[in-house]
Amino acid sequence: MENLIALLVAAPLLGAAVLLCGGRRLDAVGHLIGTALASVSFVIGAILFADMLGKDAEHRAMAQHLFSWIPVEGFQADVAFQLDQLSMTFVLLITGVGSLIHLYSIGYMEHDERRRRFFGYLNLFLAAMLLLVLADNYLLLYVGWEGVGLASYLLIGFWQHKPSAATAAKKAFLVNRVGDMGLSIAIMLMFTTFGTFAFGPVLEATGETGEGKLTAIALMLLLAACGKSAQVPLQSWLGDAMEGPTPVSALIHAATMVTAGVYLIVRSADIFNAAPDAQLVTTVVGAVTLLFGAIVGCAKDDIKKALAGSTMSQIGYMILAAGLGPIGYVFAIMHLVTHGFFKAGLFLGAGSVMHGMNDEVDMRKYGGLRKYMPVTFVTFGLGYLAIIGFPGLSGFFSKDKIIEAAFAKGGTEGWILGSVALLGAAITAYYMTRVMLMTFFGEKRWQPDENGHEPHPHESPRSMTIPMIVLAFGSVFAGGFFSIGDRFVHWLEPVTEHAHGHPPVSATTVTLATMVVLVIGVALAYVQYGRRPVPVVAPRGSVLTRAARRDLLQDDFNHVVLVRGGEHLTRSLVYVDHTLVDGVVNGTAASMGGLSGRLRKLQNGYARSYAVSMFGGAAILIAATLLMRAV
Amino acid sequence: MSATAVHSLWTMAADPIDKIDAPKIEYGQLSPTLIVIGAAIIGILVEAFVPRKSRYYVQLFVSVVALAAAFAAVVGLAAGGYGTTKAGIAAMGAIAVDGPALFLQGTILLAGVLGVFTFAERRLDPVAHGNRVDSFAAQAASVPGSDSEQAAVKAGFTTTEVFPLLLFAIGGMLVFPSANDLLTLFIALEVFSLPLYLLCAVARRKRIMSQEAAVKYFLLGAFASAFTLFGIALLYGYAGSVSYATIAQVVDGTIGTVNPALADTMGNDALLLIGAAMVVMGLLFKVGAVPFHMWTPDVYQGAPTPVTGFMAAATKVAAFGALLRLLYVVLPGLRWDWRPVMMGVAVVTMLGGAIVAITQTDIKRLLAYSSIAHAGFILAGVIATTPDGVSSVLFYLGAYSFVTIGAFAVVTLVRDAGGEATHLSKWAGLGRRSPLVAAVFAVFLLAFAGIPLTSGFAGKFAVFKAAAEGGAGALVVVGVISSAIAAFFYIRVIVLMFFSEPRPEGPTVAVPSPLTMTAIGVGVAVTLVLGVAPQYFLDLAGQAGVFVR
Amino acid sequence: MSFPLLTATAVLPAIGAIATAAVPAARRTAAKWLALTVSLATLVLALVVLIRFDPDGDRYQLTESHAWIADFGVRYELGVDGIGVALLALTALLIPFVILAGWHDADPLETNSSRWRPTQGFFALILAVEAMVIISFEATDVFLFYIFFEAMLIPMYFLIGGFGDRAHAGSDEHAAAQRSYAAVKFLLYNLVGGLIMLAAVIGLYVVAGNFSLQAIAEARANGTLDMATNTERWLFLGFFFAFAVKAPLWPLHTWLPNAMGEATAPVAVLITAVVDKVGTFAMLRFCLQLFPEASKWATPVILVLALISIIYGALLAVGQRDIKRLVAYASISHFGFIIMGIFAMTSQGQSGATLYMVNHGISTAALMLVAGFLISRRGSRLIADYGGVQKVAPVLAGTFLIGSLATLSLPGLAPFVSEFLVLVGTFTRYPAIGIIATFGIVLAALYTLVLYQRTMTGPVKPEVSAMPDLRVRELVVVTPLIALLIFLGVYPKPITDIVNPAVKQTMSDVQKKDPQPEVEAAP
Amino acid sequence: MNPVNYLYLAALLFTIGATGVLIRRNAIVVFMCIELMLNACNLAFVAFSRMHGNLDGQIIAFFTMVVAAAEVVVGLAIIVSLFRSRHSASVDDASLMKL
Repeated sequence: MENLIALLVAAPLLGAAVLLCGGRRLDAVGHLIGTALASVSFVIGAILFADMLGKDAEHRAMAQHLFSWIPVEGFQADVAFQLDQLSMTFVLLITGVGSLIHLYSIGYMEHDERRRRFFGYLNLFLAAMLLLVLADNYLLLYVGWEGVGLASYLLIGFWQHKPSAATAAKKAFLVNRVGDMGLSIAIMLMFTTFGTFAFGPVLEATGETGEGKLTAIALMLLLAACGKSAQVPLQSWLGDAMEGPTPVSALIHAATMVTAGVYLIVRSADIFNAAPDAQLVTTVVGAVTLLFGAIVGCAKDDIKKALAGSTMSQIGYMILAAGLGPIGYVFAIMHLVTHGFFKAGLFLGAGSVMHGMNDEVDMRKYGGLRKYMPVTFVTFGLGYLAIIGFPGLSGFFSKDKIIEAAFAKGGTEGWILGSVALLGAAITAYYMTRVMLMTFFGEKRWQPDENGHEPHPHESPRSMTIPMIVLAFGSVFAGGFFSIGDRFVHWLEPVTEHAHGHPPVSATTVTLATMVVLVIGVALAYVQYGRRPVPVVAPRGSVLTRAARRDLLQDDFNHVVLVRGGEHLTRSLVYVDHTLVDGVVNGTAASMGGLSGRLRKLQNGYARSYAVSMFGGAAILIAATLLMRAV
Repeated sequence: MSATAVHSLWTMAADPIDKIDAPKIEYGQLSPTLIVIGAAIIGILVEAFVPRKSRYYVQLFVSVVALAAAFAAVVGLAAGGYGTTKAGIAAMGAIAVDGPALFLQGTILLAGVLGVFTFAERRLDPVAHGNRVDSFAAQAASVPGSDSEQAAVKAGFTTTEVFPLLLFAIGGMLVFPSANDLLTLFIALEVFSLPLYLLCAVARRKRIMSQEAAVKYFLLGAFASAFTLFGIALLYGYAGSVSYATIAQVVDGTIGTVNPALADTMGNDALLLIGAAMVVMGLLFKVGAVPFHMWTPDVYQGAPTPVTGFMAAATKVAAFGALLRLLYVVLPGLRWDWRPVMMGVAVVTMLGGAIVAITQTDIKRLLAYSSIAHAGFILAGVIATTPDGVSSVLFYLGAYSFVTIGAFAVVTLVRDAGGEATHLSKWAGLGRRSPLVAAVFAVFLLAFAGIPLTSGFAGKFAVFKAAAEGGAGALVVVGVISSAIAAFFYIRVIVLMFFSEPRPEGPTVAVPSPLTMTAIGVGVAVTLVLGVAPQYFLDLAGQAGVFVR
Repeated sequence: MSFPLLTATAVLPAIGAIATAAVPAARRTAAKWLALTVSLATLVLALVVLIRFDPDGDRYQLTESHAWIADFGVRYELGVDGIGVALLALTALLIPFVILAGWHDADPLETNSSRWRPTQGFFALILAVEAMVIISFEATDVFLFYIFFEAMLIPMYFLIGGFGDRAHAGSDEHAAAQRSYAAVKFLLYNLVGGLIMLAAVIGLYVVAGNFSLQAIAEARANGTLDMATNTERWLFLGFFFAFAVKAPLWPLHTWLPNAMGEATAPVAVLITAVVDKVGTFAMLRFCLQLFPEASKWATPVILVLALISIIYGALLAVGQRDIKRLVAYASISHFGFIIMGIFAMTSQGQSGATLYMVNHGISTAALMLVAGFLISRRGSRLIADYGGVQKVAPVLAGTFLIGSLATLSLPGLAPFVSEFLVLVGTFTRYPAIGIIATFGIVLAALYTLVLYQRTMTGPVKPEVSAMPDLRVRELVVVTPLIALLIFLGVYPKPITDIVNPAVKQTMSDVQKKDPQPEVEAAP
Repeated sequence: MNPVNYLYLAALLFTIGATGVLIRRNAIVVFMCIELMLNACNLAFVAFSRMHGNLDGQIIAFFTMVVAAAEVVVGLAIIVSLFRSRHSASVDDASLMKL
């Protein structure tokens, strides 16, 4: 059984290799190969899952050691896999949602002449992501970590002819690199502290070193997580990442890759548990981001950007939960999975809408689409209900638990975090309702585009709707399925030990509160967008709105501080290099030449002056000789 | 004849003398010099009696044979163990036949042979009135451009006197490094200087410059030799003898002075120091050390290039030989006085030569300054005052002389309407026009610059190593710095030849006769051999590194 | 007396160089093929060396020793340790690609001049450089090393100055001037370095009396030869200066951008991927072995300089407008990593540095050669003149991207392994420096991706709209390099196995131990 | 009379000669000054020879004269040919080559 683990990664990797090196002759079948291999790895995942269920909880973890990667004196890095319940969860999520989105893309990318390449990149992403969650040491995880970064770079910038896409891709990679820096420093710290960076030994040895070291490691890991999971302050790339094709946004920037940060934290649970300060920082980051994302989500008219904001905010929830320690880990992962379903569904829905609307993304130019694309409407609607936490649907279970856990943190922090989480829930309800209303309700607001093409909204092809339907099922039932009898908790407990949090108020109170804020949010949105027609041109709006439209100005901040400053720095350095460092050398050469020119004048051609120099020389020689004797 | 004998003869002339003890001459040990001088005299007779047409060939033949024979003699002496196992003081103490002497004589002779070849080159200039011409005036006596010169050219005259002159010069040079008393030193100095003065003056092209060079060289040379002579006088006054051995002993104080009554002059160190300084100055003039170097660029530029090449090579060898012997045999007791001074000279010579060369625009002047810089490097070896120092200098001189002759031989090939095109700008793009010549010249330049795998590097390494071991580390640093500076202008020439576009009106490269080809070929061969496998020659120089006293 | 394998590896290209130069003017193509064949044969020999080399055997293997210049205490001594063998293989591996990539770079523009034979010269010079580089990797005699360390400047000089990049802004005269400026700058920088080293070499002789690396190193180790502290430091500085110029280390780096900018892409690869490695290699082999104490004494300063190189080089790369100069500054940054790894004095650092030399050679070769193909198509080195190439020449763009990713040392590609090892190795002893150096990886991403974005993506510029994709010859050049990058990224063990013992030796030379982890974790 | 005075005289003559070389323009005169220097040397030789009571110095003096004569021959030849080709015997006019 263990030996199958490598195949999980190998299948999509093979796909990527074949598709990317295959050349044009594969154009016809490329998408099929890609989808096939993705599903192969899903099947393998399923087999392994079945096998795992066959064993009892304590002995479910499997490992596979492939080969020794970097053997250097005192430094051992292996290519080895570890498949425990946590990894298993991710494997199923990644391969499952991944396969669905492959399927979806067949239709979505039908008219793109570079479809083969697109599937190649998707397979590459799957391989990297699986490597990330299957690695048994941090360095190998790092490989997957940057691998998904690469895939995301390639896919965001897939329509490279659009400068905006290329820029967004570059931005995503760079911001992620900052996070990666954190990860590599964390690994170096582990190496100096523990002499290894394999999960097992490190996590076992956490007890044997000072809290300071562990806090440092944890914070570096958090930095990495922020980069990958678009958490404040490294969140800026996610919005722009929507330049990529919508399936990409669904798979990478909603369901899987962006949740890698959560995985990293949960995987390093022991380290965080031993570093409470770091945990506090984590919860703060999560809380801030969940508000930040939500606020941004409220202001965006671009449907994908709005969803991106929501993604940010939902991951904020997960990070918050992960920061809460044992009482939160499981729910972080659970929300991660449910979110994987409904957010992917929402994105696919958005994609389907754009597909019908000539790739129009401005929700102000939608309206009343429920008549034109019923399937999309229904699936999207279910996803919507799930995310706002409508009772009984997935989001309800997972998010509610996180809010509880937040309160359960206890003390003022508990209250603050809890209320933030509640507030977030309210805003979520608000902006998702807004999206729903602007897109599917009201009457049509679209006009012919500049070259007179009136969009003819229509339902998407089967290959696109089926995945949406499947995901909709997930969004509806997953949460319930997990929570009934705490299935999910028991499933994960062996990996991330679980503690029952005890909120200061009873769980039911929390749930009720959640319901209340939920209603408020929905009502507000309805008042604003349901009752009166939505203006086609966005009103100027309040300061907050305008700031939110610009991602709360932090892009402008980056631009001013980092970009401008960096440009000035490099320019001045180029100048310095040319004038100073080079100038010194050229200067010496020049001065040497000048000296030569002057000395040369002595050679004036007059024999008598030569005689003078000889005479003087003789005098000096004699004088010097006598002097030598004198001293 | 010994001085005292004469003295007695002079005081008591009354009673008759029954016998004069004739001086004893070791002809065998003197044979190299004698052969060359003899050949020179024969050369003069040839000028007198052989018909003009055939003089050139006879002279060439005589010179080459004589030099070859002399070289054979040197080899024979060396094989006979002179210089290694036994060393002779010949001609009543006037001539030392020891390792350095033989090594340098050998070098000078080889340089002389190549010099003769370049002298005899007649293919470079276009044929004038149906007879081939060499680089020397048809009739040096006639005013340039005058009718008489035209006539001489038409008549196909050539200055074949250059060969005997050259032989005389070589003869003097052979004696110079082996002179074992100051008088011989002075005579040898004059014997090789005077012919060179004349040779400078007899260029076929640009004779005005040639004559100017001759005048400058002559006046300054005579000026310098006057200083030398006065220095000799003072040393004589100090020691009461001009023989190296005696002076050395007086300096060491191993023998007291002859006449205590004259203590104020006898053994008076002022005399010694001033005298020594003046003699050394004369030698430094010949090697072209700063500040006695100023004749070098002008003379090198003005003199006929073959003469320049020979002069640059052989004069340095001879002069450094004499300098070595003077400092190592006569004045070792004075080491602590002259060493610092010479260090100063070496430093200014290395730096001065290198720096001024940077802005030169004439290839011959450029090489002149480079030769000055090299004089500085060699001085570094001289200062080492160790047997290693001697042998390193010998090696350096050997290597350097071949590079120099080769380089100047190449210069003779690059010509335009006005004769040799010595201005650097005309060398632009030579590498495109005739890669081979340019490549050869590049090899020589790299050797000058001391790039590894050329003789220049081996030599430089040898002298610097000797200097460092001799405790003159500072010199090595300065030497390294000035080599860096020097590299700059050698590189400049290479850039010019290879990387700049050839001018349309650029010079042509004449195809020389086998004579010059041999000169250049030998130059290249020696440069590379001494660069890659110098061991044999180092051994040679090493064995030759001991002076007889 | 067994077959002198190491000599053969150097002699073969040398003979090849002479033969190539001798090919008559009309037979240009013959010369090319001859050169290529010779370089491949050399590669075979190098592989034989690689196979014959036993990682667990003596320190120096396949040794040869003959008397040479007794007066200078110089012997002709060859021998390879793990580090040398790795770099020997790298050199022999890269040269065929360089030759193949430069196939048409030296075709004479005007064919009228019959005696000027640039093509023959070009390939002959490349082989000459190969010979000299190889022997300097093999030399275990300081003097022997020095000679070729210096001599290789001459052919390089002609390669840079004589066969400049034809893609240049401005007139021919301007280009020629730029070119010879670059060539002269290259030569003078290195010559000055070499001459200062010469002084040190002489000093070493005065102190040690011979030049045999092993003899001196042993004598140093067992204390029979003890240098006064100051002497050792001065000698060390003399050596290090020369190597730092060659490497190049900030602030002695300014010759590299000029040289790489003006030279043709293959020659630029020759400079940065092959010749410069001699400098870093020599730091490992000579500085550390001959002057361990002085090396430790100088470490802090050198590490700071290396750190400056890393950041400074990367920042300047960001600021470049010229593709090749950008790569040059990137290389400066990478050399900073190598030097940092060497002087961190940890096994990881030094193994990483050695590995880095190899990987950097391959990755730079890949990136630079593809860049060269790009430039040769458009005839411009300015980034601004490109755009949207990805659309018209996807394969070219793809290879270029992989090259860029290797340069930013993406995990999974070879450079990552070495860079991470260097960082870890430094971090374990100097955490602050390690952390600052880590910023380098962000900057690396910045300059490579900006380069890729500006040249390859965006709307297609009219000038590039007709640009042909990679030709077969060019694919033959690039594909193996990329394959190698991926293979060594996934499975670097073959090299580390060879390198580790040698590094262990060096560590014992400088009597340094790796810092131990504070917790002995359960393996 | 103290023979040392002869040395002083010799030194004086030498200096006069040297000065002449430095300040006079006419090549012939310059050359005569050099001869003067040589003769100063002769005087010194003779004086020393007398002091030492050996004849080497005086013999050397004869050699010097011969050398001087030879120099005259060569020197005048060169100077005259220069004069004929540029109608001036001034050493300062002969300054084509410089720098």
